[in-house]
Amino acid sequence: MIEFREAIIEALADELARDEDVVLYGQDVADAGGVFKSTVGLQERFGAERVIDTPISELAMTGAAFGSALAGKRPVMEIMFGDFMALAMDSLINQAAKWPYLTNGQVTVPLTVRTAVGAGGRFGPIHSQNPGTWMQGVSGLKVVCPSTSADAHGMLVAAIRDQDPVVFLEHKRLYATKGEAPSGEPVPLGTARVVREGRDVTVVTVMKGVADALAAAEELAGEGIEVEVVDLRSLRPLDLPTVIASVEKTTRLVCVEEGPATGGWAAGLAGQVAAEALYALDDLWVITSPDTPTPFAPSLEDAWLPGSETIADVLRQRLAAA
Amino acid sequence: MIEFREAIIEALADELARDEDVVLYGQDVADAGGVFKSTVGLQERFGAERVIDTPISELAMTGAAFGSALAGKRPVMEIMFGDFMALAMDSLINQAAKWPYLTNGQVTVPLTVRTAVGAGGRFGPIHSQNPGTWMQGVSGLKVVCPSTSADAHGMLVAAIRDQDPVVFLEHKRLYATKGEAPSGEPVPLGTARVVREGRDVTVVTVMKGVADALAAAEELAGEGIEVEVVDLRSLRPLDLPTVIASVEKTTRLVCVEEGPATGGWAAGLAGQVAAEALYALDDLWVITSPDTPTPFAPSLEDAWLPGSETIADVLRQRLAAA
Amino acid sequence: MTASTAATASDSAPDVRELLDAHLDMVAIRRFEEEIQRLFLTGLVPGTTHLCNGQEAVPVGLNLAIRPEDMVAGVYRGHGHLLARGCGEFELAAEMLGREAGICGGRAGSLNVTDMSHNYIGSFAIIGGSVGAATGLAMALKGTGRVAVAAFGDGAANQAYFFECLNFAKVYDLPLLFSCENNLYMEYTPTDQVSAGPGICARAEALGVPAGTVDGMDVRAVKQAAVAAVERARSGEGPQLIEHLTYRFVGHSRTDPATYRRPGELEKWQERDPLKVSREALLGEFSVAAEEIDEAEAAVERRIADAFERAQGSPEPVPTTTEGGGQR
Amino acid sequence: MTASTAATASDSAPDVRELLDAHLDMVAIRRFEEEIQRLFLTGLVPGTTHLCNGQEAVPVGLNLAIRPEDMVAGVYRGHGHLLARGCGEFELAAEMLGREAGICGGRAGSLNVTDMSHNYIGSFAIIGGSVGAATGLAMALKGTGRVAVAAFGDGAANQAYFFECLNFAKVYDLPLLFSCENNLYMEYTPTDQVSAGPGICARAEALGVPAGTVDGMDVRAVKQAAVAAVERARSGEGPQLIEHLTYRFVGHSRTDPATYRRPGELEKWQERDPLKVSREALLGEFSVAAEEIDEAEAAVERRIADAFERAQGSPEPVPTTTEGGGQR
Ligand SMILES: Cc1ncc(C[n+]2csc(CCOP(=O)(O)OP(=O)(O)O)c2C)c(N)n1
Ligand SMILES: Cc1ncc(C[n+]2csc(CCOP(=O)(O)OP(=O)(O)O)c2C)c(N)n1
Ligand SMILES: [Mg+2]
Ligand SMILES: [Mg+2]
Repeated sequence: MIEFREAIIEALADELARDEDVVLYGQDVADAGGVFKSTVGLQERFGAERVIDTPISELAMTGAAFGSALAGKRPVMEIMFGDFMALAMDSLINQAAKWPYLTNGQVTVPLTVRTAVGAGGRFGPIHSQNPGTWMQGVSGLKVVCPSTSADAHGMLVAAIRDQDPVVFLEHKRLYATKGEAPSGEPVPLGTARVVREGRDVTVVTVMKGVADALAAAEELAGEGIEVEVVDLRSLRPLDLPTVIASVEKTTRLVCVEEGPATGGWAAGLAGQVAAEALYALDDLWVITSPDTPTPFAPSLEDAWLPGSETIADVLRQRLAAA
Repeated sequence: MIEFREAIIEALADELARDEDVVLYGQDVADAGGVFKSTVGLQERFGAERVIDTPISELAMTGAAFGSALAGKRPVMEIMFGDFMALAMDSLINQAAKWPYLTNGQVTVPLTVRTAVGAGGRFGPIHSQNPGTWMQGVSGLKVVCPSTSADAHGMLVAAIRDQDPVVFLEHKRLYATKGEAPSGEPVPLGTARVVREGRDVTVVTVMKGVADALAAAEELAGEGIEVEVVDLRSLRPLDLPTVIASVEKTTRLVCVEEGPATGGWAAGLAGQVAAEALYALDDLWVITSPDTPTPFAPSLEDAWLPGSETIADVLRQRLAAA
Repeated sequence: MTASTAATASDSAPDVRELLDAHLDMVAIRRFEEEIQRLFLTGLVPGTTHLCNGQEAVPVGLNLAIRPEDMVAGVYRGHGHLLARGCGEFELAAEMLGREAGICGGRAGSLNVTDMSHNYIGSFAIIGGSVGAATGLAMALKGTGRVAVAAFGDGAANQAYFFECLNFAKVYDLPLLFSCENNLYMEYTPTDQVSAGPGICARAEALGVPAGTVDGMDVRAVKQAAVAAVERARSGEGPQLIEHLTYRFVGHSRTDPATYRRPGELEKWQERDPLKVSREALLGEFSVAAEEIDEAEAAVERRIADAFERAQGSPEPVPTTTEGGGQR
Repeated sequence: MTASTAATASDSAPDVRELLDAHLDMVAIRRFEEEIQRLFLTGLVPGTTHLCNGQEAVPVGLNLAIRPEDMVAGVYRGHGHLLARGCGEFELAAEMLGREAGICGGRAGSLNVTDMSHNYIGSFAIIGGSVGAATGLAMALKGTGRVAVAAFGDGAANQAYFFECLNFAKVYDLPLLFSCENNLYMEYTPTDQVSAGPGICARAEALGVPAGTVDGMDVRAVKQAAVAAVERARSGEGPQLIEHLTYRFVGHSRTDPATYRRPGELEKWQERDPLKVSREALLGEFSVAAEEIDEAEAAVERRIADAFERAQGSPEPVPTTTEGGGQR
């Protein structure tokens, strides 16, 4: 068993050791080991030339990551909180994502941007967002989001080795969770995983949502409802085949997202699945947050989050009505 | 009949004249009258204190719009091309969209950001995007996108008067189109409009897509297929009731978007409609661009765009198969 | 904060009255921060905290120079500015605790507090955000005789908003005071390690904005510099920048032990504790009796304690339907 | 561009050889731009154009100072830089025309051309983008003896990337040349109308980056300044900035009539046309015969004409399946 945070550190260390073109930088990542302690010890091991503290200059950082990727490096950059991605997006959207296509294949852009995302930490509206949805529509980017320690390692290794720019989302409420040790192998980006099998309904979710869905599934199993849980693991590209195969079995799809329905990934996934597999669907819906920013007060934030109880309640009701 | 561009100028002039708190600024909007000639004559009429040329500082411009909205102004700002929105998003996402909620109603943020969006102009991958999808998931923002001269006027007037921050998308290929004169009244934001009635299939689209869908509908009418065309007009909030009412009649939904399917508004709309009205649906799909940046070469861009021929072809095939 | 509590030493000395009030305002801020930290460690303050112990002279001195109708944008380390502007101690404490009676109904929390009734438009959690927003305030206030203040840290002076807004503000000669609190660190990293050039004032001057450095541990020095700068801004001379040299006596946030400090650094700055500087001036220069100060401080302490007690007793917000309350 | 075409006046004079080659390179750029404009007006160039007539001395002079293995990031007004770096005239013309044989297969177009085989990483269509990208190049090149160049305009010097990257580059002492082409305008607005402070060099210096201004209409002056700056950057002294004073003789883009010019301004700058400056030096200082220059110029002209003719005859790209070709 290994902590999610530890799996991140190990993946970074493994790749820094394996490939000397890998460089790591961000605010407070070197001397201090990261605000979420997800880069502890790396500067000591790999030196100040490869593990670098930066100024508070998100735009320059991301622009620089792009440029050094073009010149042969494999930069891994940290944007401390996902919310700050709004300051860095130009370089990702208008440079990194575009260059392989617009140069007609003259370049690859092997950069990775790691960032801590998600609500539930009582950080309030501006330190709790998921910027994955902001960039999900950008062709040329990959946007991935592990839910376990093993995937955190395997997907981060894969992201760093990938030839495309990858946005790597780390949910804050996962850092301290423990899970099975990584295999050491990269996990192919863009593949979903069936985490729990069930015949009655397919729940698709990501990151912290996976544990919540599993908890809800456990509870409902006691009531005779068998929930299949799919960890999507990637918001771009989407692994539609895995989701559709599951839905063909269960005939019901529910996508669970921390964030509002409009403009989120959950409704979009539901739409693409319905477009390809309407024949298989007896029911389909989404469970999301209310359409407000994330509130600070615990009493409000807990109501805002689509937690395991909400998931169980909604499934119970909707299946009873079916 | 009035040009779309002219309708924009008139709406700006009307609101500048009506409310002295309205101020207009952007790059080249004052002396030069705008790169798309959509602010011509306004500085002459309303003076250099209210119609202002700015430096190339998208972040400062948007931050300043937010601040002046808090201090009682109604700023209308232009981001020249929608693609540059990536440099301005922090202020929209992390300030404007959040403040009414996080202050528990202490403030309103009546600002409007206008921007020219969309492909088909041979501007290549970095001057052709629709930033609407980047922000569609942000609670607290409105994102609207007219398709006609009348709506350009009515919706821009409504946006300027709105108490929330509004992103106002102007499709480049619409500026020179002519349409019915505006009524002078504001058009309520967040309302879709049935543009053409039909019984066989509902096509939902926005901006330039509306004319394309109408052309396709015209063509198919000759073949006995009656297409209902819905102009969504707003990406946030979504007018689900209007779309669902249409689908209840036609039983088939197709969402047409200029941009890729994953992370786009079309699949998300399809998903939300399916979640609420699966009972009504015999078929559902999306017509989008391929999952690449917008190419420059006309031969490529034309294939990339979901134009009227593509829409007609796909509808014809899919309905034949039904 | 209701400054004019204690009677002052002499009616003929507005200076001493002002200094004593300022001292007590700083004491109030210090006690407020200490109480937040105490409650955080007991688990009563959710999320995180960013306290301003050591930097109290800046907000208090600044507020002696501006008027209630002027507008201020601050940062996540904002309690000092909020209290100095006049935000109620109870309302602020309740916000930190996530209560309905909080100044933002518990929606904002420590990182984002706003009090429009005191023209404090927010504690921006995005570095540089306060600078952008204050630039907009100044656009709106231009010509009205009111000024805007952008509070920000040394770390923000490497960030996009800062540079673009300096230029923007000078181009339109906006009534804006850029108020930098240079406490030497950006979170755990010494800012000079990641900053080039001669300094923050030089950056402002290169963009046409007059700038000066001031002792941020001396509330009277802060006031004096701000009075001059605000006067210029108010009279149409355009934006001004003041760099306040100060130091934070506590960790960056939460339980940060601040092991990154250089040896002796904290102790050196603590000798210039703004509360000590003002108290010594009161005792020495103005011959106020120690007992008078002690008594007044004790009253402040009781007031803060009372505010927190009431805040702890106040109810949590109940989500409305739009916020996910009730059935989903 | 294949510079060493014409035989030079004297084998013993490397200076004259270099100047003649530079002159012909500038002529090639000018003819290229003129041809683009002509074809644009006939509707053969899709979209838009941003031509560099008048600014040719900067890319050509710069490329006399750097090596093929150095890396350059340019802007949408990029033809001059591309040709100076060595991009094929045919490949560039074909790109502008949206043809498969274009250097980017017609995917990029005028605004975004890239030629990695000549270490020109792109013509950034987002103002400031070239600066960010070049900063990254310089991070990667640090310690290798290679340098990076960021080309950008005066308008970009008000933008976030510029400021943040100056600091960033100096903090890590990156081998980076900031090359500003100050042509006085950002699109239709005179840049000084929206820029505060003493100027672009002062901005760089305030961030620790040594900076100087140079006559951007004289290819030899450009080269000389660049040689010195690049030498410093290459030897580990960190980033340098050069502000080239120059002027664009044509509209900002497409059919812009440039009515915003101040009276007499264009004429004044045309007297210092870089092609005239170099030609006069060749004729006077180096006593090259007018006929020799004319002949060489004519050869360049034929070469450009030929490139465009071939480009016009080359096929448009056919979309692949991933690009929406075939059935959808
Ligand atoms: C854009 C952005 N980047 C990074 C952060 C994370 N962060 C929070 S506080 C801080 C340090 C800020 O330093 P400074 O501006 O000196 O203010 P201080 O905390 O010292 O008062 C950082 C990097 C942030 N909030 N916003
Ligand atoms: C971020 C951004 N904002 C605005 C524009 C639109 N734009 C294109 S060129 C230009 C003027 C740039 O001026 P300058 O940097 O001086 O370069 P020049 O065109 O004079 O060569 C502007 C504003 C853009 N491309 N990118
Ligand atoms: Mg600091
Ligand atoms: Mg220019």
